[in-house]
Amino acid sequence: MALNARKFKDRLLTYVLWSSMILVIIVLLSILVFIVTQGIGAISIEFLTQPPRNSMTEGGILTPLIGTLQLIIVSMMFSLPVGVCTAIYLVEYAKEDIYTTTLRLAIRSLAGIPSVVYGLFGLSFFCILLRFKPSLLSAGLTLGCLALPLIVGAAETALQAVPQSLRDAAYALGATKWQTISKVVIPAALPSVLTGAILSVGRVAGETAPIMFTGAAFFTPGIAKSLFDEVMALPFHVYVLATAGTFIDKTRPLQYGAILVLMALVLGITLIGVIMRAKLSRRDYLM
Amino acid sequence: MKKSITLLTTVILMLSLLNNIAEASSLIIKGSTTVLPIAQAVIESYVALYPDIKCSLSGEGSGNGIKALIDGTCDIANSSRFIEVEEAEMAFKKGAYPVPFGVAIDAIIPIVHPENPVDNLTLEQLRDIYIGKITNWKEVGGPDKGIAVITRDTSSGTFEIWDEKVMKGAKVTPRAQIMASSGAIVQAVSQNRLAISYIGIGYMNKYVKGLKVEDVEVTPETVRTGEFPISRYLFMFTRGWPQGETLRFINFILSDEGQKIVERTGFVTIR
Amino acid sequence: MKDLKATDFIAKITISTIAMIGIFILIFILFFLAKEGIPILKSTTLKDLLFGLYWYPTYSPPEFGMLPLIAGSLAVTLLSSLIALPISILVSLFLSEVCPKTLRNILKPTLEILGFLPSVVLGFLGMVIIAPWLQNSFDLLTGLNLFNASILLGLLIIPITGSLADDAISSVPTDIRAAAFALGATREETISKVVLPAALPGILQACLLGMMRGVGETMVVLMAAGGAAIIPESLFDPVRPLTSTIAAEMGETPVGSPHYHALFFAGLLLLLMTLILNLTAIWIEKRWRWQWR
Amino acid sequence: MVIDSMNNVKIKVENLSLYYGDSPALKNINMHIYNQSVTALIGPSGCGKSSFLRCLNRMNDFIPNTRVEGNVYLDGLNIYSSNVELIELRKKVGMVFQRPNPFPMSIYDNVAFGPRLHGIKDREKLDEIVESSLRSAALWDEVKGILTRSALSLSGGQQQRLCVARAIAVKPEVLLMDEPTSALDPLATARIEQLIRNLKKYFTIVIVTHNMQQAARISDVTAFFLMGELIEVEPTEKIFTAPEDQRTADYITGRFG
Repeated sequence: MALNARKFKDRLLTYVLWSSMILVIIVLLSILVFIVTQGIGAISIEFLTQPPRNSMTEGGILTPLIGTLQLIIVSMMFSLPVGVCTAIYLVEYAKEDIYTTTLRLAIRSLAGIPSVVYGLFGLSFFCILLRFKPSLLSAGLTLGCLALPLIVGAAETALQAVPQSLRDAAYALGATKWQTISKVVIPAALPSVLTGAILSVGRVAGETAPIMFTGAAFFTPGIAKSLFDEVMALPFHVYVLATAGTFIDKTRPLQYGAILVLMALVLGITLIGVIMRAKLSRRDYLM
Repeated sequence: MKKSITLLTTVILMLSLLNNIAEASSLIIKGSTTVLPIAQAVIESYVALYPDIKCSLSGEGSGNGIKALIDGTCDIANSSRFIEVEEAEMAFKKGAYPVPFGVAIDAIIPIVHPENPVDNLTLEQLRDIYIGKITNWKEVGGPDKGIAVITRDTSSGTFEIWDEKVMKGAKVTPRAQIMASSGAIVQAVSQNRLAISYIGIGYMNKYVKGLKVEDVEVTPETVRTGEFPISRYLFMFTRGWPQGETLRFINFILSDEGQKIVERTGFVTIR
Repeated sequence: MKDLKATDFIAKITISTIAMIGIFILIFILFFLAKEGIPILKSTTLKDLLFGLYWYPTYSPPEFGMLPLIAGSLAVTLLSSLIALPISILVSLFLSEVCPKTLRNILKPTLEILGFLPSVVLGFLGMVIIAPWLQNSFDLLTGLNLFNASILLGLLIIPITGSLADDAISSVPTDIRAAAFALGATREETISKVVLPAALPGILQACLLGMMRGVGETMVVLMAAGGAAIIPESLFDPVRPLTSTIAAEMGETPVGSPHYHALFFAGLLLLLMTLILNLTAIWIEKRWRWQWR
Repeated sequence: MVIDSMNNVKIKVENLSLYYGDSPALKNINMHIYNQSVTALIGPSGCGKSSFLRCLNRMNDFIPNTRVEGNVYLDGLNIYSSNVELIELRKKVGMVFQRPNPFPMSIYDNVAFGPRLHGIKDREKLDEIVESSLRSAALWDEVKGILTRSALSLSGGQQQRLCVARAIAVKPEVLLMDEPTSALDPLATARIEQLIRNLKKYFTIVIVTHNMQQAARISDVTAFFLMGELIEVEPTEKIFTAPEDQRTADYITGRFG
């Protein structure tokens, strides 16, 4: 019978699946290896602790690096509390009514909005309407809006994973709803919430489009000292180096160095998040 | 986890404090992206001289810079063109008297890949290439290959001057690739044997070959004398006659030292 | 006692209020894009805007034909999906059906982490590596083109769709596979006749979300797509998708000018495109996802 | 029912051991399974009865790090020898699982799945197989009008009978059942038990059950497993009335397990 044909197809599929995975891994890893080998030469203490100099043909990446960290902090200051509160609302308070459905739909829709559209929104809302100008604050808040759905999603999953029996136990002891949430549910869910936050930091740190017109500066001589200063940001700096460099041979090493630092930052943050998540899922911290 | 966040915050706060010891007087410069490299280089030296000054520089186009100047949201507006009549009128209405300072001359040079045999093009040939009438290098004395036309985005100052001096209002073919910056153009042309594009003189380097236009080679002299046809002054506008910090900065950029920096960034000095 | 009740009430009100911010942001985004985008219709007609062939926003008189930009966005999305989605599905099948467990524990997180690769990095690689290679090996006018950007976008999509599709396939209960094997099905038959059909809604959803990422991606197309506002006729034509148009031009456009409004309108179009993909994905989830017990 | 005749042996298990990694799950099992009879495997959870069942159609092949020693003969042919075709083996030895696991497709397609795999494409023939299988599984009357409806819309008991129909549609000789009623209510359980009694006319049935009453009700032979060992295998009546091993007696009388 066609038994051999069936077995042949089976083997063929196995080969195809293996080779597709190998292909993907090879391509993605070779990108990593390429950038590491090209960029490692540029990395030095000076590179990390000096601002760019001489039309960005010399010096380091201190200003954009700090700028990115500042942006991360501003965005998290906004999105973490708002995101966690939204998740608490959805998990603990929400009734299945039209409002909740709308809220869920809104969060899902936010997750799909292109980052450049967030940039437009930030420009018209934060920069122009609220008169924040292109600044650390505008760019940070724009990134915060972008991170919000990610954090809500992570926090919601984390809160849902807290077993009902824990809440019941708290209620049985006479705790109010808020006491139950603040003293029992949130502490139990906190590690997972933070994991989700770290992953969204990874996303925020690598974004360029939302900050291009909301506060990322081509060049600032120093670090932003107030929320209303413009900042240099690492991803935008990479873009600037890639497209605005006058002297290719001088900027190229800095360029690879900046890319390497950006990648190490983003993928490092993500890696921490993923490892934390793996540890959490292995440990029965709730039981 | 908490600890590391706290640590991070502390580090950043401390770094901010270090920079914040003396409340600095500030200088806000906005405007043309063409002037950006000049302004940036000058600011670097300037800040080295007067460390207590707080400078911010951004590039959002000449028009936006002048608008910001009129609105009073910047001290100096970089512009790659002279102020327009409407803008000047609006400024007068708001009681602002924009004062122009020519700080450098920018020349736009047609560029090709270094291996391209073509050396010289007339303004008309350039125009025909850019409107899509000439599409093959052999029509202008090159090999029998297509021409990859690369242009700057239409809102850039570089494009403005190209439009004014070469295109004379005719539209660039939609098949032209639009690049968002001169650096991108240099990179694209340096990698593409069939490409033609144009850049400010400040972006010229050995990776691309500059063409003669109407048999005039681009040199600081031909630019200053106006023999080279595709050139323009770059301005810094101030709100009224400059005072204080702004005056000091303008004086610095116009000084010999400032003009040396202009030259170093690759633009043509005003004298 | 009264204090506790009051705290409880205040907490509830506070949290409910903050939770509304999410809705407000969405409404604000829609509102501001519409507010800044719609006024372009004062300068041109909707028909000229959507079907005009020429994008000359800064000429006088300006032309705001967005068809080449829309075509660019669609072309890049479709081509990258064509490249990436089959590979993503194969990868997800590998992870859930073939891959040994220990290897999977490494590969799945690796794939997820690579999904965070900043797109500006990929765009850079497109400029300095893929573009010269494409141009030399295919003797093209330019290596910055539709194909280049689509490959890079594909690299961005694969980790996203691959990982989501793997979630969908892994959620198909193992005992269904066991049943197929027990009936004498080969692995290939089990996958193609049982697992794939069962996971199809989830896989479709993963594909849509991957495409959504493709439509909205900015930096890659800004740096590698070439940026010519034409309707592409070949794989190697340069294109100028909506996203890169906004990113390239917004920085130098005077606030309040028709050009500014046109760019917001482009943002509105993008928003609608991604919203449609997203809502379709949500609808698929509601309507078609099997409820495994 | 002649169960002591040697030439009526369908499956002969010889010195079978099963290891998960290094730890043995089954230790040196020897056992005969007779044609057209119901053999029940009982024992406390984790005793190895399900692992043993899965050895009979080599389902354990899919679990990584498992190793099988010893032989299992089906009609005198060792199913663990290298020239045995897994696909053919599975065709001969069907299986019904603990929880109803219909494929997410129509009722008809579920039953026709196996025959189609094995090359039957003719629509009439498929119709015939589907009908006869569903009749044998005592489900036909309930579903004959709704064959195109999703199998997931059936009740749990119906789903499990559908799984039986799906298994017998490939016309196996042996039917393995892994606690087939554990997820069902008493009424549905009774129907499945009735079904098993009917089916044994055509198939050799091996059933794992945690329910001793069930074993007593439906099986001809009962095997008692404990900690990976086969303690005792006897005709059902004997094992429930006069077990030879004290541990069997203890388990049956409910002292542990």
